[in-house]
Amino acid sequence: MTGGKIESAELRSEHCAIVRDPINVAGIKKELEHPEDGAALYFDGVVRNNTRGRRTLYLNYEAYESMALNEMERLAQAALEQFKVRQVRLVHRLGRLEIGETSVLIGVASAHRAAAFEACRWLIDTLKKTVPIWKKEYFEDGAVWADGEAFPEEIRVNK
Amino acid sequence: MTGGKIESAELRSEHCAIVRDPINVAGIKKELEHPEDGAALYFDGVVRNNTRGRRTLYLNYEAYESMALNEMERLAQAALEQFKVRQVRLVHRLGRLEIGETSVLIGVASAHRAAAFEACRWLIDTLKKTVPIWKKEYFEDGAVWADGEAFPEEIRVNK
Amino acid sequence: MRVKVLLFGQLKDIIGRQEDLLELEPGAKLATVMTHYAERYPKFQGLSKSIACSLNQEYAQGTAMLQEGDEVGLLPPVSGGRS
Amino acid sequence: MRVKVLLFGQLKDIIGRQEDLLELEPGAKLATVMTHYAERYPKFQGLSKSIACSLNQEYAQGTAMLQEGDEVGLLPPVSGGRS
Repeated sequence: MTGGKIESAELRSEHCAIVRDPINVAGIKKELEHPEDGAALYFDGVVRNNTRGRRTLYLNYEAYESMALNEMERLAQAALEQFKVRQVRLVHRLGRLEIGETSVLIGVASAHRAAAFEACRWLIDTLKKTVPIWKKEYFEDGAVWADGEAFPEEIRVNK
Repeated sequence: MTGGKIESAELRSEHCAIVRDPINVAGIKKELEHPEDGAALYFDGVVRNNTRGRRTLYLNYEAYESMALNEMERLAQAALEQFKVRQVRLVHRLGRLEIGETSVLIGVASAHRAAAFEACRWLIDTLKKTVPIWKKEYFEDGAVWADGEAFPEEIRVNK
Repeated sequence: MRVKVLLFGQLKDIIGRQEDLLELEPGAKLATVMTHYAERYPKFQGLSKSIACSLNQEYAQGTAMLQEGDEVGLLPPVSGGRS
Repeated sequence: MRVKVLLFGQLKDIIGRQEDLLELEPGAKLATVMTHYAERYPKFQGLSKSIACSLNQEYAQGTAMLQEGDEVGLLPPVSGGRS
């Protein structure tokens, strides 16, 4: 939500997208997979019905959209290089998400499964620490911004 | 293929299935996921277009079906217990599979992603070593049974 | 006593059958079945270190005792899944 | 010189705006922007150790020099993804 505009077109880069409509898993699977692959791995981040036992009604995701897309694309490129996987896709959804809906989908295609597991794990772990997206949780008695994970040392401004 | 019968009804257990028709990913996703989950991970084993550079035309998977289903269900139960994930699904397809088709799909749903990654990796690694399913690869100039991975020590008959 | 033997993968090709009914002496073990094929099929013999056996659809050791009507599986290294 | 400052997540609530235009002296750094808010908003001050800054949509350090027309982002710990 750069500059407070709620509406935003879908943003896309070579391997990534930021969307407001439900994430199209079948479409991503089709884009991702190729006859050279032997394995594809999908991480599907789902909106949970509770946070530490407190009942969640729904979530709202906001982002520094243009920067978030840049950071996601940077992660995608890094994963392709570091883990030698053939292809990756990262899609994050913004706006109001209901319980059970997918907020983030990461797909990794590779000739061999070990690299796919490593790349997928690294992508979701790193995305959660460095991609500028924030989540507000709505409970029955109010709403709070979710505690984020601390930024990695090299990113913080005041150390 | 117990006793040489090619035709076989779909076999199902609580968490597993052995099928002959294309694997229904959307159906498995629906069965697997639940509002308590925060993460779902899917491993999609795809028929590759080559084996060590030799062009593959298609594959044929056969199984000791009833035993394979038992072993898959045993793995599913073990994963639920060992990794504390909430739910798992294992589906393997048999018969002729074309390049790019899914031969095995493993889904793991969990409140937290670390357990989902560990369980999913263990399931596919162990399935490939212990579940009695065999693959024949068809090339332009003939067909061969794929080399399997060696059985774990405790399973071999002559040590 | 008679036991049913199921052959899979390349073992099926080597033996030329998917299923055998073997007549065995009382006291026969799973190892007896392995020996039966190893003596008759040199290629089977060559693979025998890599073979696993099942008894009534569970993995079992060569020392497992057989009984009338048992189902024995002779299993070459498995190759399900992918990558 | 003027820089655009974008505020996100709880920082947006603390400052009460999503976007500011700041007039800064030549030689201002990213740290100057941080200090600007820390002096005026005690809650911002309390969080400042956990905040990251971006300069023209890339993470940057407090020592980064600002120029006319730069876009600065003040970013609380991120919470995208799931589980």
